[in-house]
Amino acid sequence: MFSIELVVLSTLLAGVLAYIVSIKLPKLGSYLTILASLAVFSVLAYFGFNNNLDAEVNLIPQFVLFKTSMFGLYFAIIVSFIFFMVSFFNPYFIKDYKYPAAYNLFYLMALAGTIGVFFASNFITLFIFFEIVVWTSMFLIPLGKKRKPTVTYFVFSTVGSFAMLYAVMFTFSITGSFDLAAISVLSGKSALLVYILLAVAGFAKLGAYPFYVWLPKVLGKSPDPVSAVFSGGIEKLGAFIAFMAILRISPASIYLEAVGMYLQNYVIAIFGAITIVVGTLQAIRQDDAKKLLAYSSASNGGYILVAIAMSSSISLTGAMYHILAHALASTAAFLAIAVVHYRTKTTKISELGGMIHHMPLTYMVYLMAIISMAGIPPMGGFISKWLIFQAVINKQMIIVAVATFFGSIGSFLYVFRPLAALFLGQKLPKYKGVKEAPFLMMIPLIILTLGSFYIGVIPNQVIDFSNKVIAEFGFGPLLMNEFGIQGANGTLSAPIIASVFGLGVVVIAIIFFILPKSRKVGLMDTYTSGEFIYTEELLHYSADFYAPFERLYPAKPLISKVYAMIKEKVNELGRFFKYWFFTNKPEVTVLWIVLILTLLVWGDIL
Amino acid sequence: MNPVLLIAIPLLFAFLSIMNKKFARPLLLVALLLDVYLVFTISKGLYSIGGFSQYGINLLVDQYSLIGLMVVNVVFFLTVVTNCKEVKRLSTVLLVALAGVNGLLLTNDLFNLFVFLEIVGISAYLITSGNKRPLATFNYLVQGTVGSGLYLLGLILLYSMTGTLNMALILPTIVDKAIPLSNLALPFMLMFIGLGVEAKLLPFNSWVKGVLQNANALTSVLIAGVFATTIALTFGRLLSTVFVLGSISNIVLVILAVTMLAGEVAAFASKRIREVLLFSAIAQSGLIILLFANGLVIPAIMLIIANIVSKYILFTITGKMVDGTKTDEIESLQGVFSKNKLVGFAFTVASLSVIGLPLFFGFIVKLNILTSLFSQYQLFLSALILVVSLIEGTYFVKLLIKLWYSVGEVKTFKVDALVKVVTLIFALGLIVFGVYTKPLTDSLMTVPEEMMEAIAERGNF
Amino acid sequence: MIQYASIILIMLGLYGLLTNRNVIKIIISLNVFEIGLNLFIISVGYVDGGLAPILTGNSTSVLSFVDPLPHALVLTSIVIGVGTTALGLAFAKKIYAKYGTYEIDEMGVE
Amino acid sequence: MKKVLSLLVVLALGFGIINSLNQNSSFPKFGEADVSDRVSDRYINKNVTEENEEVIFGEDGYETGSSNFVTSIVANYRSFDTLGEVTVLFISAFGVALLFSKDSKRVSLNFKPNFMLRVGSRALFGLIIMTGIYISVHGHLTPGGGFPGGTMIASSILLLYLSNDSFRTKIKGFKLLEGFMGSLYVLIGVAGIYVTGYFLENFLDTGVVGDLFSAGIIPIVYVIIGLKVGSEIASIIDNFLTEEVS
Amino acid sequence: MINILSIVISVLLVILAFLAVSSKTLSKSIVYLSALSMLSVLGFVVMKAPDVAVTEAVIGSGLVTALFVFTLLSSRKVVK
Repeated sequence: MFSIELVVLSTLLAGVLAYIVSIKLPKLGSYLTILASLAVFSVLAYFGFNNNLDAEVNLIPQFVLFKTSMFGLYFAIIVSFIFFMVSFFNPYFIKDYKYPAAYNLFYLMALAGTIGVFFASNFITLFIFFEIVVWTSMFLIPLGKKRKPTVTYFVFSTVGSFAMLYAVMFTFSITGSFDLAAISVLSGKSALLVYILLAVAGFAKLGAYPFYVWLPKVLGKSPDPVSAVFSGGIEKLGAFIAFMAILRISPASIYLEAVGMYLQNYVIAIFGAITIVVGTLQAIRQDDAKKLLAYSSASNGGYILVAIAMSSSISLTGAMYHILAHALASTAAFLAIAVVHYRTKTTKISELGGMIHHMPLTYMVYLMAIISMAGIPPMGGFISKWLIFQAVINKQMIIVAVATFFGSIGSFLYVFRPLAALFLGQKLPKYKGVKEAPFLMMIPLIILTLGSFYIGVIPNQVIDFSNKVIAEFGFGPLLMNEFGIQGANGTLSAPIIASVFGLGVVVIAIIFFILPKSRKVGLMDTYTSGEFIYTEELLHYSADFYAPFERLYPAKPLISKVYAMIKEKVNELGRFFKYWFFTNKPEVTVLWIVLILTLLVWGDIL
Repeated sequence: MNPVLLIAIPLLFAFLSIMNKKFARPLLLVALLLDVYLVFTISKGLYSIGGFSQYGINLLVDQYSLIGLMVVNVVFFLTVVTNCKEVKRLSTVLLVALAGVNGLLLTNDLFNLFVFLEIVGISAYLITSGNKRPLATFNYLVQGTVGSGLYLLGLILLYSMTGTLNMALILPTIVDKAIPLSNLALPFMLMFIGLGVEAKLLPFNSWVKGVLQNANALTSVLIAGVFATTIALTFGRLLSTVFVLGSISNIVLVILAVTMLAGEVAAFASKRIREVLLFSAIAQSGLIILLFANGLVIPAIMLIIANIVSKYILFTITGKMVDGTKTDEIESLQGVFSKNKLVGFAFTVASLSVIGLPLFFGFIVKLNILTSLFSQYQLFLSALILVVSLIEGTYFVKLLIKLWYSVGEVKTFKVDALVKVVTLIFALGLIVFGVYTKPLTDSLMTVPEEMMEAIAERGNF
Repeated sequence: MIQYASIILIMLGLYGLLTNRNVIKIIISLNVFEIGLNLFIISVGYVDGGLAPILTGNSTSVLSFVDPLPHALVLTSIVIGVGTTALGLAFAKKIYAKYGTYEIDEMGVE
Repeated sequence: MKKVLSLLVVLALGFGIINSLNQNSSFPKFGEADVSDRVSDRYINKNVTEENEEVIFGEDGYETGSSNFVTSIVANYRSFDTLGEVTVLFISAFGVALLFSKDSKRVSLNFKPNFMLRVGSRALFGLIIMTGIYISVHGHLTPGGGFPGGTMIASSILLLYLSNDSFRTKIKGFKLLEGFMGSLYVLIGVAGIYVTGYFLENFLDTGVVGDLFSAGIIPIVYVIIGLKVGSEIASIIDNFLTEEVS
Repeated sequence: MINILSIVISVLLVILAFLAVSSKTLSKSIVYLSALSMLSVLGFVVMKAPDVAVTEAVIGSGLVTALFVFTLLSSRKVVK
């Protein structure tokens, strides 16, 4: 037996310890983060799989209560794994940070917070840990290039968490209970309100439309390990909340016969679809590889939402699967970019090229990651997308189906771009001395890729697990035999697909290696327009692949104009108040006193 | 011990202090120490001045005033100790102010309250006169005088209707004489406005900006921390045991809600650190009074405690910072904490607590406020509070990030070891209370009951 | 009648505060406000045909006195008024020393 | 325009208040105050703890022996208010002194004190100061009391001030008096705690109503107040007659 | 008799107050204020408040006026 409380507390303590150590020895402190997150992951995985986690709370006072559930465990294992994987990068990045000690502290605190969220038994606990994650992870952001995303992140996260708080308190005022199950009791309009508020909370955290603008800012500008953690780990809190909101609350509303689901779920699905489309479109346009991945994270969040909204066994399994697959793949992608960034100090697509010659392993990792994100076998992303497509087609939701397919195709377009621009293409002279990733960085890269590959070939264990999870929400298990998953319109046999795919790869490799090879030529060993080339200029066009798209729509999302406007309005209001009330003139006060009193004494007559 | 000593000792020392200027500051420190000691030794009860039971002036010591006295005296003491240099010739004023503050918290008589209000007010004018902005202080004086005049007017109307000035007797008399609520609207509104001027409520607070935007650490902590807390507690007692808001509750609620919103929004639009803090203080006091007006005494007291502690930290550090760097533009203060990490830590903790993030005391307070509001089914108010605290969080986070991370040159400032220690202890206190609040909540449990007891017993002995 | 006049006095004091932009005039307005207030307080305790609240050899009935409590309150209020007036004038002198004028509009923005 | 508008608003408020007070059934009409219903009834009868009884001039054994009810309230029933009030004046005087910086000199008046002024003012000084002290001492018997008395004392000093340029230095001595009197007031109050258990309790014999030596500590308190107020106001005046050297 | 007196006092009070508040020159305002204060003493006497009347006469009317005058005096000096 191992108690959750102990996990959370010892992670916090480890954070403090890492802080103290890193005041003098930042690097040692960052090794501590590796150890601590390893410990958290292994404890959760070991005891969790054996159903041996203890939810009792003795040390943390007051209203903090934990419980074990498959649902929480699933998330906790994934997120702690991501934290563990990313922590390998900390020793390399720690020296760039202004406050290395604080980084180590907040890294582990954020981990503890996420664990707390997933095992929370009542909403207060959930909210406390949710907010802890918000503010600790918030302080990780400004350690990167820019300070401003911190505020953006805070605003959007807080909109989400306050929406949740309001929902929680509202539920409390009606049912008198903070228990997670209490929301199921609600009915009618109050249920709808709580549903909407919780959905907003989930949306905000997941970075779904219209709250997705924080993702590119934060993921694009934070330190690389932090981006990875956000994309693979912390963002998943939103999915967690969305799961609960959508599946546990049943506000009575219009049942849409055509798609076989309730109106509010349909709206969520539509929002998910919009997220997919917008995220994809924006991702295509980005020049910065991290921003690109950030938009891709947003659009993947859209898939998860669509899947949850359809709430059937197959779609929920798809959602769960997608959470795992995306966490693995996007973390791997972010970490691969982080390696490039670490070695070359830039993530701009237009400034890079030919990295495959310097870091082939990183290239492979990135390739596998994007294969998974694009949903191509034999990676995990393929299975999850297959499941989601199955569900969409089954529900006959035309718009959503179009969006999801569009997203899938779009993701080919955008993930290919960094691949071509960063890793392939022309070798750039200024990166001559760039080496492959250091050993410690390779470990998580390889593990993540293998993991992604494994769940793409042998989905059974994951689906077993997710069946247990969806059983907690009252859905039947997804049928599955040794070789395949029983979908609505067919059976998916991942191992077979993988072997076919593997066969293909082998065949191509044989062709590639056996047939006469092309000759490698130097950069100057060519000519263009009848002229020889004497300068090493950039000759490949991967940076401007999608120039036509760029004329179609602006790189900045339209919705961010709305947010800028809101901010400006608040500022204006502030200036208005300052001008009219805080004037430092006594007559203003007197005037208001007179007016209010006049209103009072003549109030009956007027 | 007789609580009147809390007032008498500082007064005595104040009178003594003008005989010889050399002894003024030592006397101040001794008086503060004595008061802090006394606060922890006085026992609860109703104390008569002159022995005229309910017909004379009484001092009431219940859990409410006891908590207020403890908080205020301790913070007053620390403020003076940590700003010893700025005290200079103000020692006598501070002694009188101490007496006034204690008097406001203790008194159970409406007119006596007015007298102490004036004492505190005049001391406040003098304390703020140190900032070399006579016009701002003059405005404060004018508004303060009008405010207390209106309070007096309301009080005399109330007296003419009920025939008593004893706070414990007002409500019972109103009930006995069956005075209709509409008749009470005018006096209560007048008193509300009168106190509202001092409590920085919105349409009546145009003095705040002028007074606080150029204040040093001593002035700002005293005005925005100690005095504001005292006025809020006094206001709270009146709102919960004397006022019957009845027909004016709508006007009052609108005033308070607008105060809260306007304060936060104005802080959001401000570019100077002291302005940000002072507008935030306005909004906070609006929230505190709002809670009292809704009868939520316990959350209000918790908020007051959280507020005075964090205000102490924020204003002290800001004062020192502005002293050292000679600027209070946030843009030119960027990155100051990178050279003063301890102070920065305390400042950060205080602002996170004000925002209401978990692990800090402010979170517990916010949770309590919302729980109580929702149990009254105040959906709109709680939504407003959330919106407002979102705005608050935004500008505080912005401020924190700017103060921690520099662009270009970083200014430095020196802080005494004592200030560091005190702010750090307060910051740790915010964390400790944020994690383990039980002793505090336990001691607050009895407050509303005890407040009502005095009324039930009609000020009798 | 005096009661009504006192209320009007209070209002005129407020009117003065509203319209005057001269430091000294503001203090004068405050004084008008306070005089009105004091008159009002006394008027609240006035009893038609009542005696001044001093016990002399030839006073008999208890109820014939006017209410003495407001008198005591007004005494306090007058003295407090003097205190604030003195302080206000002191600030006025300070302002004068700094800006060379009593007119707030001529002082420019601070 | 602005003035007319504000006058209208203010008058509207004034008539509104008058109107609402007229409609207010609980608010007594002018001249119809019911004293028996108020706490002052107890003060008039000099009996707050026992049953109401009529007070008769020339008898003893009452709570306060002051024949002036206002004085009995100011210096006994609500003496705490008075202490506060003295403090307000004290702090104002101190504040005025604080605001005028140390390096200030006297305002030079436009005339030189001539012989008549000097002699006349000295003669008047005696008269006025006597009146002031008389008023203070007889505060419990006749109208007046410490505040007007003290102010008179201060104004007598003002006379000296006008007649004698070198008088200013002596005024510093009033600081001592002021501080001492203030302390005395508080100490009398504190003594009350130890004599009878209540702060500012009238612990002396209250004597016969109407006598000069009656009413316990009331005359003492009033004399203290008189002296204190006098010295405070003197110091305010002193400060106002100085100007900053610029 | 008392009624007529009080009416006269009231009317005068209001007029003087208005003059004090709205008169253009400072010295006139101060004189009006002083007169207002003296008149209010009459009002106090009419309302049977001798204590207050004495105090107001000495402090309100005398002292306050003196303070105003002193202030004006000292400020004239600087202007010169």
